[in-house]
Amino acid sequence: MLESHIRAERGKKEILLMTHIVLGYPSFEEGFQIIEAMVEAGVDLMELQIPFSEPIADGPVILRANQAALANGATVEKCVDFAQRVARTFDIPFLFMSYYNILFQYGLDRFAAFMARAGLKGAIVPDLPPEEGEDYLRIMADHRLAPVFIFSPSTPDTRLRSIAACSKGFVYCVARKGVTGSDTRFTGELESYIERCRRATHLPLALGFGVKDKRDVDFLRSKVDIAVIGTQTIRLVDKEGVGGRRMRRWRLGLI
Amino acid sequence: MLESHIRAERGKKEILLMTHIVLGYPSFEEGFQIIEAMVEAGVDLMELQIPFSEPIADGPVILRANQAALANGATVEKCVDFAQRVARTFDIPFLFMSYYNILFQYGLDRFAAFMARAGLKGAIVPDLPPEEGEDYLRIMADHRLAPVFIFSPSTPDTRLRSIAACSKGFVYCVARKGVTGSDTRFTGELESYIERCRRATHLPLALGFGVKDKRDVDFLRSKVDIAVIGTQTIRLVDKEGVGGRRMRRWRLGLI
Amino acid sequence: MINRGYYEGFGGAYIPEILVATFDELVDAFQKAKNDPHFWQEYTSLMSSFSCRPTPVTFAENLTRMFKGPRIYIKREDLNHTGAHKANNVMGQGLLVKRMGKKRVIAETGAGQHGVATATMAARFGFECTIYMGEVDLERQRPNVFWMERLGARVVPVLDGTRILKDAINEAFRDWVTHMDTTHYVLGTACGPHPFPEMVSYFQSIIGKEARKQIMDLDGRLPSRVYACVGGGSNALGIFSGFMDDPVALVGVEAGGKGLDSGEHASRLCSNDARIGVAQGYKTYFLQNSDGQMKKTHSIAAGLDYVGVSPILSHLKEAGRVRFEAASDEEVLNALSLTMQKEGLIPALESAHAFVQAFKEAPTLSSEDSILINQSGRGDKDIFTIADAFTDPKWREFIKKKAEGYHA
Amino acid sequence: MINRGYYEGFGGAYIPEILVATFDELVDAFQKAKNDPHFWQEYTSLMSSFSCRPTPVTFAENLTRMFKGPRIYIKREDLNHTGAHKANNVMGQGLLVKRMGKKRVIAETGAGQHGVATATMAARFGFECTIYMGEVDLERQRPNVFWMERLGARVVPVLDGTRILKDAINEAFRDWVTHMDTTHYVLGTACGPHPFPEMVSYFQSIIGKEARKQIMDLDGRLPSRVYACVGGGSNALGIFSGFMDDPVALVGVEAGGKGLDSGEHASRLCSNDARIGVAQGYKTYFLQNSDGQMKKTHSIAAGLDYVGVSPILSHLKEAGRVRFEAASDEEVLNALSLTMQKEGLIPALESAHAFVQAFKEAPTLSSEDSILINQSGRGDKDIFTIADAFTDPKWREFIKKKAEGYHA
Ligand SMILES: Cc1ncc(COP(=O)(O)O)c(C=O)c1O
Ligand SMILES: Cc1ncc(COP(=O)(O)O)c(C=O)c1O
Repeated sequence: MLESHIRAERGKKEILLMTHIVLGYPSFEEGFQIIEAMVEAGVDLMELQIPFSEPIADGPVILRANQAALANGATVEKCVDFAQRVARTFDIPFLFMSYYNILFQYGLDRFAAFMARAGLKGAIVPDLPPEEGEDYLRIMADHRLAPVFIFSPSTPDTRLRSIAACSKGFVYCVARKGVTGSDTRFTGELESYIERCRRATHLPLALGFGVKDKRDVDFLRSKVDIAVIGTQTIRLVDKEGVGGRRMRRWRLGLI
Repeated sequence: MLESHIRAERGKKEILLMTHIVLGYPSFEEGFQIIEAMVEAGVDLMELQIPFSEPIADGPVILRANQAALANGATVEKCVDFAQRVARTFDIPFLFMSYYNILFQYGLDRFAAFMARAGLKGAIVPDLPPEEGEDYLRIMADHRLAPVFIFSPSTPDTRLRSIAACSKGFVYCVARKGVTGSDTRFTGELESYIERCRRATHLPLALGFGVKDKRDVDFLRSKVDIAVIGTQTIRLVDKEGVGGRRMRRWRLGLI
Repeated sequence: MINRGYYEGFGGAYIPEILVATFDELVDAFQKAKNDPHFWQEYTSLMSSFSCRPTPVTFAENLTRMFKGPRIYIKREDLNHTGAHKANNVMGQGLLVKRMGKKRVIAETGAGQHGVATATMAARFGFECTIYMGEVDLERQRPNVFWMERLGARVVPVLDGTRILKDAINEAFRDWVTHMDTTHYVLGTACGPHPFPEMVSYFQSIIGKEARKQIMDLDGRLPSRVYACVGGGSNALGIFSGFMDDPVALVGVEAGGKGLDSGEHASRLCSNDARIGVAQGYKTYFLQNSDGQMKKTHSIAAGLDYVGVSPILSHLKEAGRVRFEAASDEEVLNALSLTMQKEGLIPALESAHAFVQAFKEAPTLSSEDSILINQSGRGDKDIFTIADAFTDPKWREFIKKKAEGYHA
Repeated sequence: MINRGYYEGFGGAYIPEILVATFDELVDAFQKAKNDPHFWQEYTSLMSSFSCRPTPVTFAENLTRMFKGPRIYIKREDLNHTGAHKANNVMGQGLLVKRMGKKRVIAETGAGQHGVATATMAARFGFECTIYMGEVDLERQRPNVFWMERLGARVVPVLDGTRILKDAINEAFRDWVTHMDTTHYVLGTACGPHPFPEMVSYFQSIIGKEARKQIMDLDGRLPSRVYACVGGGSNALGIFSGFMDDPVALVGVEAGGKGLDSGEHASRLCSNDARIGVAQGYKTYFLQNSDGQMKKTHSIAAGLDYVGVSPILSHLKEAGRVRFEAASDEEVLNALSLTMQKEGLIPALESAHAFVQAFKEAPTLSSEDSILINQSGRGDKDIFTIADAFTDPKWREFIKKKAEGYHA
């Protein structure tokens, strides 16, 4: 199970790293090399985003990666095939990240069955609040997959608890208002938000949105379980290219 | 007096000819030559139009002559000086033709006094119906000048009579609807209109608007006293130039 | 002539004899309509079902707060069908044309507003329609020409004279003297020979009738001052008529163009460049030289650059009942910007003249007062002029790109 | 979440967690307003003083005569301030924003109509205003951009995605998740997450309320059929709402573009190219491929080429309460020409879709019947599109000359 895996890893490391890539960006082949490099560099979990034409909750960098992937011909079929290959090749937990329509059109049941078969551990669906996720929750449970839900700074305490009650594996804490890739200030305010999240659940906490360097990760160490490097992953790919030196030194630079 | 002069001339000729020129068109000098040629050719009366920027009752040919004259710098001052020179040089009756604003701005009294002094016989003001002409009528009378008013085919009989009562010298019968220079059909309808005019007044009748050639003049012979060649005069000037042969043969061609 | 319509020496009917009978017929039809108790009702019901009368009076809360003076109210003629008060006049004349049994209408237009309104009326009533438009205006106001043609009107460019509004009027008269049996000439403002000034004002008086009632309802009392722009004078007379017998100051605002001293303006009632004269069939103040030839005029607002002005306004000026002021092109753009940003209203450039003067005077009035501005039309038809006036670079790029597309 | 707003399976609120609290606040404010007996009154009084509600219903006498069928009535939303029914929605939301104490509004716009309406509302209420507009639309709709900017709004070009309306919606959401404390997102149609479909329809229901009363007064009975164009669905829901419980056929007309078989259209409810899905925060019929990626759409009317449609309409379609049809670009131009020439009305290209279907059906109805068409907006804003559609050579010359002037 995802949660126990995370707890086990956290026993060994002060903080885990989860990175984010968009499937089919820059291409499937390069994506495979990036994953390989990251796994080698010691990344702990990865989000594989199936691109969607309307990525409403993503910031400009990931948005453009979505578009580019689609323009390059990334279909959902290709994405899931690729994900299966990846999950069977590398020994870290992979999660799908996508918008609800992708799952809905694929068929929730078919989607979950596939994930289970392919060895993916769970999914993050940013436009699916638990209230809209009745079918999704049931089906994910049927296939023993982790539906990862989201906390946000604007979520009141009672709601944090009810979201946590639906979430499996861990909870994804959005660091702040805004979309991914904008600046997050790692300050006391963030700290007290994380404390609120902690009080709401016993599940591991991942924190994302704007985590970009060692200082940010240092700030989060011992506050959350997983630091999520989303936009910054894509930026790195854009800047260093797939085979770049920094890509391979990834984890070292952050931890 | 204008009326008696016309009657006397009519004793000698079956029909008189009145032509129309726009002062300052094509230029004052050429205008003088035109008048000279016409008088030589035996024209009986002439209308000298002081150009106005808004010649609402004139058709395109005369309208453009008005504009051209103004564009060439024809002022009212120049026009009246010129008219004085003409009236003193040639021994036929000259009338001013212009719109009311020209007289009004010059000063009605000053205008009439000038005409009398210069030897002009009367005026045709197409936008001044008798109702609006109280001052004008008084002042013209004071200076023994002929205010020539206009009959139109749409004028009812009673009104013909009241217009005639204000007119001196002759009455100008507009041949038809429309503006000068368009086609008039010289038919029975026109004939019965002329008969209506005849019944309304003992004054001599001039008929204008669309009289252009010998056939038209022949039609009018013995029906009216004066045939008015307005637009056709300007067209001739435009076509033949000032010194043209036809210009000098003018009257011969028409009678 | 049945009647010549004088206002203490201004007005009259200086018309070619051939038109006298037509004018008599029109005067007669108009008088009968006026005396018919159903006619006004027919008119207002047409205006309420085809246009959207009564047009509202809007309280300009933000401008009021800004000037710290009187409560500012705006009469919204911009909400009329076709976008200006011109609709009132044309629809009224349309009813008369129907009564007279004529089948064709002609009109002059300068800004194009009156042309669009007339073409609209003609479509609605099923009349044939010809619009005369000076070539210069036609080039400037192509969007309006486009709509006139689409509405089924024939638009005839006037190539003579100065090729602007006054020349279009002359040309319309020339058409009329040829076709008066079938045709009515729908003059666009309270100018021209009698009965036009009276008739157009009569139809436009719907503005003042409504406005007086509306402001009494809204504000509980009469406004201290009423402002309207003055081209020919029809919207001004329309709104003023509602307050003529009240202790209300009436202010007409003319086109000050580049300044009253510059010679480039269209101010007939508050500049020294105008004098009383007779043209286009009536006696009033005209911008003319000492010979009586009409002068060139200028205004940023195409609908205000006319050489004459309603004889009724000339009379009201001399009688001291209406005060006249001028607003310069530049002031107009500033007032327009302010009104857009503060109130979300886009007055026509013409109407913005009235706003200029109201804004000048507002700070001098007390918060006990209220004032009323007539927004005679909407400005979005003026986009080419306004975009040019503000020299908007993105607009220019857009037009250039469009043109490139057309060249291809 | 307080409430998710479902219409038999359509609708919902598929929103990022960060916005849940904001939506809860909005739902709450909207419910309170709806339950406040003064609120609707405040709303209608604002609409009657700032816009010109009630907008009239016009009897189209000439079209009626021509089709020899039912009496044809037209609801005149074109007479609203800013020229379309969009004003109803924005002014209503403006009142809510005031109640919520927010100081900034954002909006998406495609055709530009909703952007102009929102910028106008913001000016009026004194809100800061940002409008998101796909770059493609921004290039096409420069005139509207010009007015938005002049009204004081910031217009942000959206360079991502297909750079049209749906991308502008995404971008507006991205702004909102950053600034929800100070900002309200004024969605322009009856789409998006709950409460937008309900809220927008609520404000637009003013159309139907008025229209039902007006047509009963005018015609003494209910119309047989009511026609409205369908982009997002707000004007259609607005007018339909007045007749929902009556024995009246309701007909929504979508953009048939170059034909339903061509793939170049925007028909979600009467083509086979659409399927139920979830995007932009709600569940409805979307034009999407089998993966769930949104398709390109096409319509001559910029306001109709949206990939989704109101969940309320999807429900009403499935329930059989509303019938949906499509009108092609070409049919739209013909209906537009006819309406201009016969009635002197200039419907927006969007609205002209409703006219197409009404004209198709009129000859099949009896003279005992009457029908009602919603003229959602006026067409004079569409001059660039309409002039191009009719390939008017004089317009092209005009634009070329303008451009030359700018090059100089
Ligand atoms: C919006 C608007 N206001 C005012 C005028 C000026 O005309 P009047 O003075 O007759 O109201 C015009 C003329 O075109 C106009 O379009
Ligand atoms: C005039 C007009 N009608 C209709 C629409 C379509 O929107 P809806 O379906 O929400 O009424 C638009 C959208 O811009 C519009 O401008």
